[in-house]
Amino acid sequence: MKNDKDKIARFTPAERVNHWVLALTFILLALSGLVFFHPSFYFLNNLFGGGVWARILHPFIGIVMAISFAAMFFKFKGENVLTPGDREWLKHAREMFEGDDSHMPEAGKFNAGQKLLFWLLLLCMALLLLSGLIIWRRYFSNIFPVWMVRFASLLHAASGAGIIALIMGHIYLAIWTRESMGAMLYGYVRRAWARQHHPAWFRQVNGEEK
Amino acid sequence: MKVTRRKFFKICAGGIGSSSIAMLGFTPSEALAESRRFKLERTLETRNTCPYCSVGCGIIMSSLGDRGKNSFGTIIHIEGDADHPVNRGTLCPKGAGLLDFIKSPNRLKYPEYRAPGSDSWQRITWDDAFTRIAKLMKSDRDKNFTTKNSDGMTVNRWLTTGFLAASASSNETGYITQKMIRSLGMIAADNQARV
Amino acid sequence: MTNHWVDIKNADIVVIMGGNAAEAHPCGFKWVTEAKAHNNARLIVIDPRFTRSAAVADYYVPIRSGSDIAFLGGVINYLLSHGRIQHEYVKKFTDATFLVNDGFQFDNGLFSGYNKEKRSYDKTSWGYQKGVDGYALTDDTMQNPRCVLNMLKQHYSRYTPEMVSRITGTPKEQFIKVCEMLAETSASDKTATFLYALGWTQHTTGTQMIRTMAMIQLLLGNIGMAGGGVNALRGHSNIQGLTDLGLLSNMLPGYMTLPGDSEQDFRAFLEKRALKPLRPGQMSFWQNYPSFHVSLMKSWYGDSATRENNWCYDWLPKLDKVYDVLQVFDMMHQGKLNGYFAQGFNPLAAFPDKSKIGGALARLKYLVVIDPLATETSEFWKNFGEYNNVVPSKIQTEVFRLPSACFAEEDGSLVNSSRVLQWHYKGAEPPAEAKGDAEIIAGIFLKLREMYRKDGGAFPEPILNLTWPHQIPGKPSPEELAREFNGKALADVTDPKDKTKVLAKSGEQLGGFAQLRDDGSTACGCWIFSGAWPQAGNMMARRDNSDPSGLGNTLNWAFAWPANRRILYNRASSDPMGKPWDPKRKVISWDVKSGKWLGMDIPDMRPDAAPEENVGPFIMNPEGVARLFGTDKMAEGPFPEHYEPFETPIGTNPLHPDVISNPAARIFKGDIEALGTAKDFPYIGTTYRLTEHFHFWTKHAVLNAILQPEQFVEIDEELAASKGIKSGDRVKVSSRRGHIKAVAAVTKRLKVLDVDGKKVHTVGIPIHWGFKGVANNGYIANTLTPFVGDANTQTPEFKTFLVTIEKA
Amino acid sequence: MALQSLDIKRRSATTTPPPGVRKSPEVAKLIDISKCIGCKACQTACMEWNDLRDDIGKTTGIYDNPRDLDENNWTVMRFSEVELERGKLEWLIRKDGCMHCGDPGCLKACPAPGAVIQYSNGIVDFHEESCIGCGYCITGCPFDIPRISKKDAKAYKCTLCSDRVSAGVEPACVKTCPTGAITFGAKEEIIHHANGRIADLKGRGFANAGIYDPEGVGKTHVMYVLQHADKPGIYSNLPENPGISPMVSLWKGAAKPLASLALGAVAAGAFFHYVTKGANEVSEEIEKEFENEKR
Repeated sequence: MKNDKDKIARFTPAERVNHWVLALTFILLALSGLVFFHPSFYFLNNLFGGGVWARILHPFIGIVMAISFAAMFFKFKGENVLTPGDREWLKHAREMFEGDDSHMPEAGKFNAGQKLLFWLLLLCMALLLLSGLIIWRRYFSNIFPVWMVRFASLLHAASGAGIIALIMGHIYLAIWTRESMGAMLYGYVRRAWARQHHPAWFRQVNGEEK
Repeated sequence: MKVTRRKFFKICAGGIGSSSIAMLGFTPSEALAESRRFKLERTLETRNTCPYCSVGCGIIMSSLGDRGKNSFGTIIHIEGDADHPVNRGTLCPKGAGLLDFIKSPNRLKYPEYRAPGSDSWQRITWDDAFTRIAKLMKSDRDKNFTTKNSDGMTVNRWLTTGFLAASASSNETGYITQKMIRSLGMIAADNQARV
Repeated sequence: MTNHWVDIKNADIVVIMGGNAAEAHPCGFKWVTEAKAHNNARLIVIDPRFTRSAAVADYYVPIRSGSDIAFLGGVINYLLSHGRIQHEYVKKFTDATFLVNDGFQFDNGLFSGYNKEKRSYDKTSWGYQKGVDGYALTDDTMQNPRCVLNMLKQHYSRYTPEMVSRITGTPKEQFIKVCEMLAETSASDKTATFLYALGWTQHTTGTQMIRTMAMIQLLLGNIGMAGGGVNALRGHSNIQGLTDLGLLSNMLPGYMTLPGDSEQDFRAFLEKRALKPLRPGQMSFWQNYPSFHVSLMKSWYGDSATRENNWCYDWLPKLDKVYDVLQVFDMMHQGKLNGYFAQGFNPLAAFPDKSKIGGALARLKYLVVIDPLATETSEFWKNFGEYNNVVPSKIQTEVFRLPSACFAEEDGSLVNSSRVLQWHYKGAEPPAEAKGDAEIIAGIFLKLREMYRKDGGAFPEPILNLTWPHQIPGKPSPEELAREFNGKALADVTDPKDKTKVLAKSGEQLGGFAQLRDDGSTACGCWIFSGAWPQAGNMMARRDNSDPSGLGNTLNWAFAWPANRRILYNRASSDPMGKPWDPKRKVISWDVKSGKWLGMDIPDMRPDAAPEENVGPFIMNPEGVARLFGTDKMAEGPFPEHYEPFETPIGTNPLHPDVISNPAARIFKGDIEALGTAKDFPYIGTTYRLTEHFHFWTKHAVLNAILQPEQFVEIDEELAASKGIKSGDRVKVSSRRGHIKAVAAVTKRLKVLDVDGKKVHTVGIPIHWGFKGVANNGYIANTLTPFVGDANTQTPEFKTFLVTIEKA
Repeated sequence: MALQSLDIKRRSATTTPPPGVRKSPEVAKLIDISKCIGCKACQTACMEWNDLRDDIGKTTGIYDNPRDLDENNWTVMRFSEVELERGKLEWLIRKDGCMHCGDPGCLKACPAPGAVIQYSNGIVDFHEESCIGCGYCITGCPFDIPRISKKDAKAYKCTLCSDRVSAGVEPACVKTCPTGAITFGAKEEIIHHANGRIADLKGRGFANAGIYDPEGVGKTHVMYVLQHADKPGIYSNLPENPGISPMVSLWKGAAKPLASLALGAVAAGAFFHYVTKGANEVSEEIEKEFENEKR
């Protein structure tokens, strides 16, 4: 596939591995986190070998996710700086969802929606990490005053719900936008796809190639 | 990966299906709310008196085993005797902790002997202990028993061996101790009453 | 206790002084809280420390340790000078009207007859004036200056509130408030009870402290009354029983005494004890002494005891002096003892001046320890670093350690503080090879007896002829022993008024001490316990807790000595005419119809003694009344006088600077040198118990070790600040005799007192730690205490001594 | 024993009502601080009955030992020396332990179904076999009572001796209390008794004596008689107006269904978006353009 002239590289293997580590830890965290979140999700504990295992594993997986996200953050933070064009993009995002992308400003490697997601994820991740440490009863909770633990619990739940919603959107958009999944699975996208969804990036890559 | 419309629906259906299976099959059934079992249901109760202070609280000792031939009863719990007119079932922290006195790791289990100048104990048999003690007593008594004092008065006393009696032992023990020590002519005898 | 635990609930005022009932007897203290809750009683706590008792008191008053006689003497002065006494009670039921010998004097701290060299008194002048008929003289008008009440007034007139405050450190207003509260109970329908324990006994003036309180109770008319009395809260579960059984150097069972050297004549021995009445018509119950004594000797020596050999009188050892524990350990320290037995007793931890005790034990040839637990005493020869720094190879004592059963592993009876004998049952076997105490005693005795039978030896007769009527001689059963101390008829016992009426057939168990005879026809091992196991069976195991009167005298619960009586001197609960002083708390009263004393208790009176006969309620006294004037019964004087502790923080006695401390107290030569002064040791040290622990036992019990795991000492905030000590710091407390190290507890519950113009601090030292146990090891607190004892009981002065404290 | 041994009022992390038709009489334990001598008999009896033995610790210069509640100490005495008036020392000793709230914060916070049970008699009990050890009960408790064991990572606290009460006897601490400072019975009768105690205390000069049965946690089944009910804080920081923290209420209250709904809405939104709008594919013009380029 690599040699396919029709394709261009979008993500390196390291980026893809990290993304999927992140994705996997996220799914495990979401499932185990929901166990503690609402009784109707409690059954999910069985995926982890019971409630106790869910409780034990969740924070450790969380640490892995935090590290993985940190790596991703440092890798992509430059490409996710919001530009004035992004504001325009966001203004027209609704039309795009309606199926009309004729007014969309040209997106770079990441469009404004993806950038927004990136920064929102960063916020949620930071909140989850900090509040998660505070409510990690085994090692840390006893050193914090109870009001802080309570606040952290609330925050953790809120940011957890937030990040799940964000990722649900992210997954959906990956599915909705045909062929984007391939970018993260194989590292390459068709030139046509790039031209369609990330024209600025396409031009940039094309320019480089020539 | 190209997710077709069909594929998408499959994924959704699969997700719902597997979570429903988890709901139906994996969730273990649990008792809703059993309380811990009452541990004295079939224990044997023996009435006794707290051996610490002089309030003399009534206690009930609960032990495992029903005194059957093959059962070694062991006391597992002690609480106050509610019928007792003084303590009415109550016990102080000492009485409430009596179980740990009976079960103390420092309970003595065997007769022991420490030889002159030695820095350790050695186990001996009861018979050896009794014989050796009786010999020491007899030799001391025979040597130092005073039949008459310097004024020629009959005094019949033995001053060179003394005895401290336990004020936590029973009257029966106290009585037999008193009987023995006075028959030997012992005077240097006391109990905790004057301490 | 003259009264009993449950009876405390009937009190209107409860005074805890010289004790800390909440801490040491929590389950008995319940009846104080019941008195408060259901009788609207007020609780007064007078203590150097704000104790757990004080935590629930209505009124707490601080006092300097060891100054209680000054306080109580001040109360007597208040009551007499304000006329707040129960006048009729005092007049009829005490010796207030009796005339005191003209030779009796009190001058500048000393009573008449003092011998400085012997540190004792010639007490011949300490008595009543007697008429030609041998009876004591009285003045019912109480005008004669020599009558007891006037002498009393005069003696305590020096104890003004100012003087009390100066000696005790108690603020004057607080002292007066206590006087006022107590005075309320001089009304015939109000009673006060005093609860005390080792906080009084463990002073060189301990016995007199108790006596001062008893005098107050008499003046207020509170003795014999429900909710009144003199209530010693005894320390151990059967210390009462062992005392009743005479396990003291000079005693025989039932408060009978061993003869002295000079008492070579048996008749004279009995006559001296069988006291004749001092007033006409009085019971003077000790007149029955010969019956009690002869029955005891029959019980011990059976057929060997005959009238001809004075019931084996010469087989009893005779005393040249009192061999209390201080005396014995002093002798041991001088190498005059060879053997010693410690049965369930831990003298190394329990006696004063640990280093002296350890040194004394090291001079023994043999030491036998019989105990359920590994005590410090049993390992006095072992090195435990700073806690017991000895060299085993230099200690030549042979030590035997014999494991005994504990309470749960035996049948038997214990006498609680209410004088109630309660039977208990075995619930488990002793661990491994441990044996019951009686079996251990039998094992030693039978071996010894066998040796004497085979080889002869010094005076073997009492040993060979001691009765041993046990089915299994090596294992005397508790039932057999209990039946023996109850007593049985050796021949038919008949009613003296009607010889045809047989009270107990030969061989039967006796019904009570009234059936004892001095002719050898009865045997009884302890007369006051007689009635505990009559022919009908074991009264000590009775379990009917019904209380028809509601006053708490559960007469069918177990058995109280004497004669199942629950309130001693209960005749005094009724006025001279036999009507209850307070109908609400009627104990017994004269029933005209039946011509008998009836009520909710066994009358402490001849049941048919009509009030007109004027038989006094204090039947054990030949006077028939209670003694405000102590005659010759006490070592240091008939009226209690305040003397300073032997280690006094003020170095003087404000009442009489020439006589500072108790002139008759027990002290040995070498120990006078080991006393410290306030110059080097400025603070009062006082030792005590905590509720979480029982002496030196519960440090072996995990649960109690968890509750108080480590040794600490308590100091007030001012002292702590001046020494830079904070709670949790390690401190070193030293006396002239040694030092201990412990954790400091800085507390508001100890306060600086202003005594004789000096600021006096107290260092509180709980005793419960040592070098054996599951709790953290610690020092033996008695390393600090002085080897000096009370003049009457020789109880060591654990409660007041001098120390200094510094950061460790 | 029946599977369902007691009548249940609430069960943690359970959305449908537990079997709770039968009502056992509401019980209560009253701790009368004015009668408490701090002897720790209740502590001992608790450890003895429940077969708990903490490590033997150290002393820090105060009487509080063990220093705090933990998995082995379900109740502890807290001693405070208070001088409200100069020179009038009070030694206030409070037995601390589970209050068995009417509206238990621990139960509310617990995510494990059946790990916290409130019986209809008022007892709030932990069922360690269902406990997952998250410690949310600690977060939820207004009185700082539950503790997670260092050994098995389960939450423990006073059970009000549910085993004894279900067998018809009073809790171990109640039975042993030497001074009668702890009493137990039907809540109604216990309140009557408490009122008598308060009248007695008022007669002894404690004008502010009162009962501590806080409304904020739906009242409690362990109550105090306080000499100074106006100042609960002097009793080793007894909370003045305890209640489940609003943060906990939000976290375990509205947040749970709202967030679940929101997530559901996201999922449904995406689904219907796909159904209605179809996939976002590369436009045909571009496809053609690239096809042409290739050629």
